[in-house]
Amino acid sequence: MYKIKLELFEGPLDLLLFFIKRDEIDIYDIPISKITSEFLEYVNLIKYLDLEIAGDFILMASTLMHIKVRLLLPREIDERGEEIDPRAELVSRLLEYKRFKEMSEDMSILEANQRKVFFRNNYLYDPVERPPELETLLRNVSVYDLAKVFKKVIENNKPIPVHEIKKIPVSIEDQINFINTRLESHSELHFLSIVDDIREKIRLVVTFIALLEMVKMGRLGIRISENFNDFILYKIQ
Amino acid sequence: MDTVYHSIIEALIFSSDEPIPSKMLIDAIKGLDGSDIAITTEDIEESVDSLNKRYDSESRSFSIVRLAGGYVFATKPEYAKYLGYLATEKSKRRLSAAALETLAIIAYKQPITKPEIESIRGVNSDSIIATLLEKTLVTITGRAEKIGRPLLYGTTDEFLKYFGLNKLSDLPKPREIEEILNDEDFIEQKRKLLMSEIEENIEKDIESGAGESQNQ
Amino acid sequence: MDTVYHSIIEALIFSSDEPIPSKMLIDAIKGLDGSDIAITTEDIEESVDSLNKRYDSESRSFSIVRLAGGYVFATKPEYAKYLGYLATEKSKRRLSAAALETLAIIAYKQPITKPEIESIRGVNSDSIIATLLEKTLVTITGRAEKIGRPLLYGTTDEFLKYFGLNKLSDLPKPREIEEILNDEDFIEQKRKLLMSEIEENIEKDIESGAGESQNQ
Repeated sequence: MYKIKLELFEGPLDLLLFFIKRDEIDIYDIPISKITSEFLEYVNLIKYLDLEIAGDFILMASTLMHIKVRLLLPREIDERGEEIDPRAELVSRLLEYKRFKEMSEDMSILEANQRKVFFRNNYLYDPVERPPELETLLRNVSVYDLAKVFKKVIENNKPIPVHEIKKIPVSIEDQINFINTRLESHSELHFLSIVDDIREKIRLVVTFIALLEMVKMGRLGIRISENFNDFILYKIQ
Repeated sequence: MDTVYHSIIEALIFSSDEPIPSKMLIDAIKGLDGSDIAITTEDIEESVDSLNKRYDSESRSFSIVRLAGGYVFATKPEYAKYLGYLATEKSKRRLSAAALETLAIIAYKQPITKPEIESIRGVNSDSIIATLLEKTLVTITGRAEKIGRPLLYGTTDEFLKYFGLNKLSDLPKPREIEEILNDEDFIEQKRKLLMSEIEENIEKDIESGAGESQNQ
Repeated sequence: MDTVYHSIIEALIFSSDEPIPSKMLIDAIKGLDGSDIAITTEDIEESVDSLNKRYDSESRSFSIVRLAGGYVFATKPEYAKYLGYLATEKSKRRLSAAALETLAIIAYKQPITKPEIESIRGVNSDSIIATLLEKTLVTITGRAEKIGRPLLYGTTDEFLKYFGLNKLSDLPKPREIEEILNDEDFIEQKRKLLMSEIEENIEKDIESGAGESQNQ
């Protein structure tokens, strides 16, 4: 019976507001002694019934007892020489909490209202895919751009010193196959990602020539990649 | 603006799964028909008004509403009982009082930290905040510039949609503390006022025995 | 069948999760208005036909179509190009789940190389990293001092701005997220600990008959 009743309270502040409303107490003149003993009765119950919020109730119980003690002592004075009511802080907390509790009741009405509203769920339409147009994709891409990107890649590879002289077996044919293999798993590839792992200058040059060859054969398209000094390769079916 | 755009605007709003802002509608039209087309936010507004008038006169069961900063099609409240009948159990669940209370604090005080929320509520709010995050009604918006740099919380567009609001300032304002003190009866009055303003339809529903499905 | 059911059928098809079969429409109406209401599959069909006629004569941009044994709203094909435009624009704008995942890895692990990102995600991430670079959410921050000198990736100022962060250390710590979200045990333990502490104090208070100022 008590448990059901207790679950109606969101927390210690809520319970205190309940006492205040029930007993028509002036919130600025809370009879701390009376309210504390009643509060403690609830806390004793809550300790066994609902562990989740018990800690917060116990904390409030100790706050109440602390206020009770301070009320028995001579009043403290603030900097303006006015007596400090030991209950003042609790009162302002109660009022602040009350504001939001009221607001949550307004929101509950909004919620109920909005729950009567349903939105369109599933529906059908035929999306028109916009095919990429080469003119658009290659606009502002010139051989100069290609060369510039390429030069940048070469320069970025400079710092690796090569001490050994060895013959590097590489042909345009090989690199066309290499690019084709890479394009099998991706519909689009960044140029930099293709050449990223290539360390030898000669292989880079051959790869670049292979790439130009593929564009010439109409097997590869190129478009510029925005905000980045790179370009994108894509297969032409 | 050419009235042909009424239908295009209608189709665009209809197709969008989320409330669609005016700007996106304008972008789509200009993107396809040319950026020189003169179409403004006011044109969109007029267009939506004129569409809604047509729906009313044709007694459509839905209309276009302004929500979370955009336009979206929504059913009229009087059909709620039929639609609620088919809705899933999960969607029928309402927010708990604790969740509403916490949302009210976050909505009004955002950005706000967890300790601040807890000091207003007077109770530990870990699990409530976790629930609200999971429901995407609130989100983490940054960190406070204070000791411990606690996370800050704020509300989302989903929050606006859930409460049927177009923007945050449409929320009811909490009363000032002075006002609460001066007028204890005011709460009741305000509730009645709010009820009669926005709940007319709902009351009708309740009278006719509907709107009970939420308690199932 | 009463023509009032036209609107109800319209609202039900409009808000259904899936193409809704006649049987479900009939169930919802009978479930609420009584099983003695005479309403058949043919009535539903007629109702849908009559609704579609109204949509045509009013030049609505949508109509109801039959699909997979149910009814569903569809926008008319002539608006497809606008909707396609919007869909394309939207997908351009919105980060995919894969992109978000990659972005998160880069944000938390930066500076990080592509092979490291790929070993975390378990999939090739070339195109996703390219997308993030294009959207200027990540950038190349240098090269790792290891074999092959792979590029290092990190987040940009744009990234911070987008997520409302002042600096990188403002990112929620994975531990914090765990704490907020599903670590129920952790919360429970913490609470028990707090409880016993507070209880001890209170007992002391009660014994001594006066609360020392632990709360101030």
